[in-house]
Amino acid sequence: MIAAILSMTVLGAALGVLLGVANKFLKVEGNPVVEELTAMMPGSNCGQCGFPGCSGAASAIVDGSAPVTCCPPGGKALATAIAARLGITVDLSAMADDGPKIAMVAEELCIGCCRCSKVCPTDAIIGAAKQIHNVFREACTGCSSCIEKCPTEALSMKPVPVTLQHWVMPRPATA
Amino acid sequence: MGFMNFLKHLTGDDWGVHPDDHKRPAADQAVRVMPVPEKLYLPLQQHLGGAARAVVLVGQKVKKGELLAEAQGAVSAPIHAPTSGTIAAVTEITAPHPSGLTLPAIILEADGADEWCELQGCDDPFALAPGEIGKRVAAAGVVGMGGAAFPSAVKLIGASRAKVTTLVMNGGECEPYLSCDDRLMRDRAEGIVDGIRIMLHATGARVALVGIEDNKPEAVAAMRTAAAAFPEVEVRPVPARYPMGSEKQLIQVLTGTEVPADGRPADIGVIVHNVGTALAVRAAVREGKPLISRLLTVNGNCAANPGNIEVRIGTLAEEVLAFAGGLKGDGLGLARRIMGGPMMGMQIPHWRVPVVKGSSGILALDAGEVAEREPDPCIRCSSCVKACPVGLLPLEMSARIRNEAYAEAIDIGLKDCIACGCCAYVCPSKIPLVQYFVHAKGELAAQDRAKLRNDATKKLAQQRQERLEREAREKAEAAARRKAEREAAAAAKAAAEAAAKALAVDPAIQGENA
Amino acid sequence: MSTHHLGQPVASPHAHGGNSVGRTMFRVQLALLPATLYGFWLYGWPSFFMWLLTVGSCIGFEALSLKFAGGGRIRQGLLDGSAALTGWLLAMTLPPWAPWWVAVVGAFIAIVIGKQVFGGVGQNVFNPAMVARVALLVSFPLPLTLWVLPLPMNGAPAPDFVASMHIFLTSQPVPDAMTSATLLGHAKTELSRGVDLGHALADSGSLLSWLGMRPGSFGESASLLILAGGIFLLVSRIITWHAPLGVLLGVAIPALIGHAVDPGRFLSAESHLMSGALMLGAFFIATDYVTSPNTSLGQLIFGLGVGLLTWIIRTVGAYPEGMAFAILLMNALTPVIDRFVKPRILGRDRKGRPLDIPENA
Amino acid sequence: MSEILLLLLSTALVNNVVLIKFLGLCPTMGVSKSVDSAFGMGLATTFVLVLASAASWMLDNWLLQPLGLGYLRILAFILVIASVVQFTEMFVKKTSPGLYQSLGIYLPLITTNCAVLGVALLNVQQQFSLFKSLLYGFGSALGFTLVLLIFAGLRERIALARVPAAFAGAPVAFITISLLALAFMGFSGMNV
Repeated sequence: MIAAILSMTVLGAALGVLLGVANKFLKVEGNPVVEELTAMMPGSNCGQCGFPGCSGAASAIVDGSAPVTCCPPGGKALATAIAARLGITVDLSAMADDGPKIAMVAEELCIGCCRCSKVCPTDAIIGAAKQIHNVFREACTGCSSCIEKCPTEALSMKPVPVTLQHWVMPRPATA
Repeated sequence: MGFMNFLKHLTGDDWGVHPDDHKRPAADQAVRVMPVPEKLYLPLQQHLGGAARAVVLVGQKVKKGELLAEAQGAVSAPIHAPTSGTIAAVTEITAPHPSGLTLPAIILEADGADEWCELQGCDDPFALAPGEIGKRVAAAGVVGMGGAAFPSAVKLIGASRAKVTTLVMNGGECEPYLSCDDRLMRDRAEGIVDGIRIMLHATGARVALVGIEDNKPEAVAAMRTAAAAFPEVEVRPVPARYPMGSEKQLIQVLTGTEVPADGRPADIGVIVHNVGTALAVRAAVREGKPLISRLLTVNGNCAANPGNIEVRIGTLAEEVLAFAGGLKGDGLGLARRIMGGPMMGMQIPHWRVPVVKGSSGILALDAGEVAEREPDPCIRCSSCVKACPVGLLPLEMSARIRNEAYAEAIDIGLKDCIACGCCAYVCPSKIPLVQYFVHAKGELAAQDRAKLRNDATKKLAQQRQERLEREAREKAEAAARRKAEREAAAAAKAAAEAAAKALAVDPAIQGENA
Repeated sequence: MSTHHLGQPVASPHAHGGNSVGRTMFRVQLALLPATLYGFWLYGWPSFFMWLLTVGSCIGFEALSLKFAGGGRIRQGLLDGSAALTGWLLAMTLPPWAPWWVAVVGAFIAIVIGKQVFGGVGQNVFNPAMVARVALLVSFPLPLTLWVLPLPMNGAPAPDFVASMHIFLTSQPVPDAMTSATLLGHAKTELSRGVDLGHALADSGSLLSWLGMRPGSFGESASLLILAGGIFLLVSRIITWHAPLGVLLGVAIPALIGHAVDPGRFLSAESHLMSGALMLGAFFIATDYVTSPNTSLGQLIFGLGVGLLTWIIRTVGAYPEGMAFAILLMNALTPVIDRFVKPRILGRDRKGRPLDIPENA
Repeated sequence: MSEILLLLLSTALVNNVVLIKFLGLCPTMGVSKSVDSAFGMGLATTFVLVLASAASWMLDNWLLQPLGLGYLRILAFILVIASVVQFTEMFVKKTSPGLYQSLGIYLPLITTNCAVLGVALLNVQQQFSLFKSLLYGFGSALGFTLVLLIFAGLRERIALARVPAAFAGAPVAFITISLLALAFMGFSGMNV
């Protein structure tokens, strides 16, 4: 009995010391993946994901508390890219992605209050005070932060119109 | 399906397919010239690269050959008036494209006079500097007439810079149904050979190899006769096999060298032009005529009177068909409208789309020719693997694209696909393989655009952040400055007061000084 | 002008070569026909019932599965002829007088477990007929190794229609006098008893026996007719030579070497080639599109693997006939082969890197 | 030399640890979705199996048996195996973060991989020498890796197939591996 307890204790202690030593030599610092993901995110810190900025979302994705599909402006493209980087499979069918959208101003409703342009993370809304605002298409990320700020509901999200250059051949119906 | 083909099948050297070519009787009919229609619809983008920019105003009168839109950017081509008349509008029209979307175009109302503007020809093109030929070809708006419509001058100038040695002339015309190149080679062989010699001069290439599929013996004979006097122009029959007319395949068959992936033919000292382009180059250089008309094939089981027709650029397909004899049974039984060949051509939504510089055919196909059928599941027969002229695995690629695994599809070669259609042609399950690939390429391009946009907006967001910080800083600085100023002012005031007081206290000194 | 609705846009090509799944399956069945008819003559009505029920229940199970799977593709699914072909191939590998339940259970394993569970035609990873054959052999070794002698050989009068029905439905034991071991089975038994093969097989190897005058599965004993069918498939371009040649070489080379070293222990190459469904396996099973590699080189490797494994299992394993096991093992390796053997992409080297631009250009 | 080869073949194929002995089914089902991670898992398991075979042999022959503590065998082996796995985990995390990510929970689970404990116990049972138990461990690991690779290849293909909803995922994977086991029965009875 004593021999058994003793030998197991000694064995356990010896292995523990060995592992401790190994841990010293094989320690890994920090998590480089989070930084890599942050670089992939839109970077506008729009906050639609519910995390404090893009780096917050990145670390949430890495530690598993957020799905890779949590970034609406990034859309399906970002979700697949992140999934590929993390080596996981992702079910994209659950992700509502009806193409990219951008904000548009209904000119007859705009009162030029400038509330929208203050929250826009990419300065995509132009127009001085008391003048009708406009959305600079190329800069809008479609984060829809501005929508709720508008007092007259002049802002709305509209799908980006399809042009000949941007048209994509539809996927064949599966047999 | 001869014995040699069977041997090739045994050894596995059997890329491509041998479709029923349907070229005759259309190829044997004499060319018909279509009169100028009342209205011409000229899209501003008829070529690869940047769209041209209109330089005419609505209501402006133009003469035949006058510049309507100028090239924009490094890879672009100008557009000229195919006849004399009045600019009716600059607006959006339906594009010759499967999407049915619109594109900007100039609408020209013909006046019926068909009067040329002043042309600047050249009697001895070989006295011109190679660069000058390139300039003239560019000014004439010549693009590749085979279908891809790449601006020819860009290729010519690039070739003389890259020091190419061989000019490969593509007379393959491997697409079934089409015979316009065949017809050009039979009827205008001398002009083509002259054009080839001009192109040799422009590029600095030493030899021109004219590859013609051996199912066009009349064209081979005519070209041989025309080229007999010029040893640098060599006519070489090649086996009839689709896609022999594809750039990389033709180069490999004629020169025995492979174009590296991601590279251009110029990298291995070769440049490829279509035989029709040679004629356009000749007209541009010798006569100064811009590209305003082309030969195209009207064919298909639904076409009442198939044949080759010379039409002005901008004519509606509807009018071309009507001139050619219309559709059998007034279009009854028509299954698909095609612009180009059946293997790589584009489905068009209706006939009211214009002929553009790269249109090589208008096909009205019936249900039997299209063979539309519900696809069956893939049985992995690997017919597509054997048929693929590039050496891809179409069945694996399509399975991955079906599951939206685009990255994996790229890993196994999606980007090397030339969309020639051999795989879908041989597929016993009739899976629309090419559509999978085209879809995936479009999806990937969209993703790339999204990424670019993402990067751009990230920069914008950063700039905003910096701006906000700067503003805050400036505000703080301004506040600090104001505070300092206030303090300084207060201090100065205090000092002044103190001084005044001192002055008042000590007038004696003042008096002493005075 | 016609303005009818075109629906969704479609990509090129707007032409088709005309090949179809049904056409391919029909050609393969045509190639099987001579050996099958000959088999009917050899083994009489019971073999015909066995063949009919196997093919019929395969089609029945296919229809049932398609109905349960939904999607309304029952008609197309049956018309492509793949289920009938699976049943046909399975019947070819069963003992000619196999009772009715062997046919039905075999069809169930082949169609439901071997094929429909994976999603139907084209989706399975193992050859359904071989899955059924192996599962039957492992589960019911006795009825699966009961080889009746061909009727012209055993002297007894051929059973008439009613008697045949009786044999087929009641699975009565066949009299010993009418059965015999197959060549490979005989060799294995004799070897394990320590008898030299030279003595054990003194009377085999004639051309007549290659034509089917010997005990064996229903459709395989007439190796030469199967070979003829295989050549028909080759000429009509349904199959290529790579897989069959691989199988034949994979068996023949080790057999030749072994036989040369010790004829008493190792069977000769021609015995190996002409026995145990090897021809059937080489031309009809190893060439199965679905479960063999995509590329010609891959198919050659696949064939060599099948042949070599067959020889190994026959020579040192417990089973006298290794074809079915070898096919299943190589089926399992097919994805791995496909992963490593790919065609060279034009303009790239074998590893997928772009070719170098020549210096002198 | 031929004896070594035969022992390897016999442990890898004829008495395959997964398909014939049915050991280590958890990682076989869990880490066979892609060939790459299957290969990594195979390597990690090989590493652990060989190390554990050696360590457990030494433990058993030099400590437990001389002290008459044979009844502590399972306990002691688990301790050793757990330590080896811990070490492997640190090693993989350091050298290949990508592999570490894709192996996920299955890497620490090698600890409870019954194949590892099973092989260590079988070694003792058959009273192999140290060299032979190393070989036995290596051969088993080879067989494990082979099956994992083949199975992962098959599953990659099945992932692209139109498996009916009722069978998608684990059911079809179980059916596939059972058919694979059927195929491996062809090796049975080989007296190599």
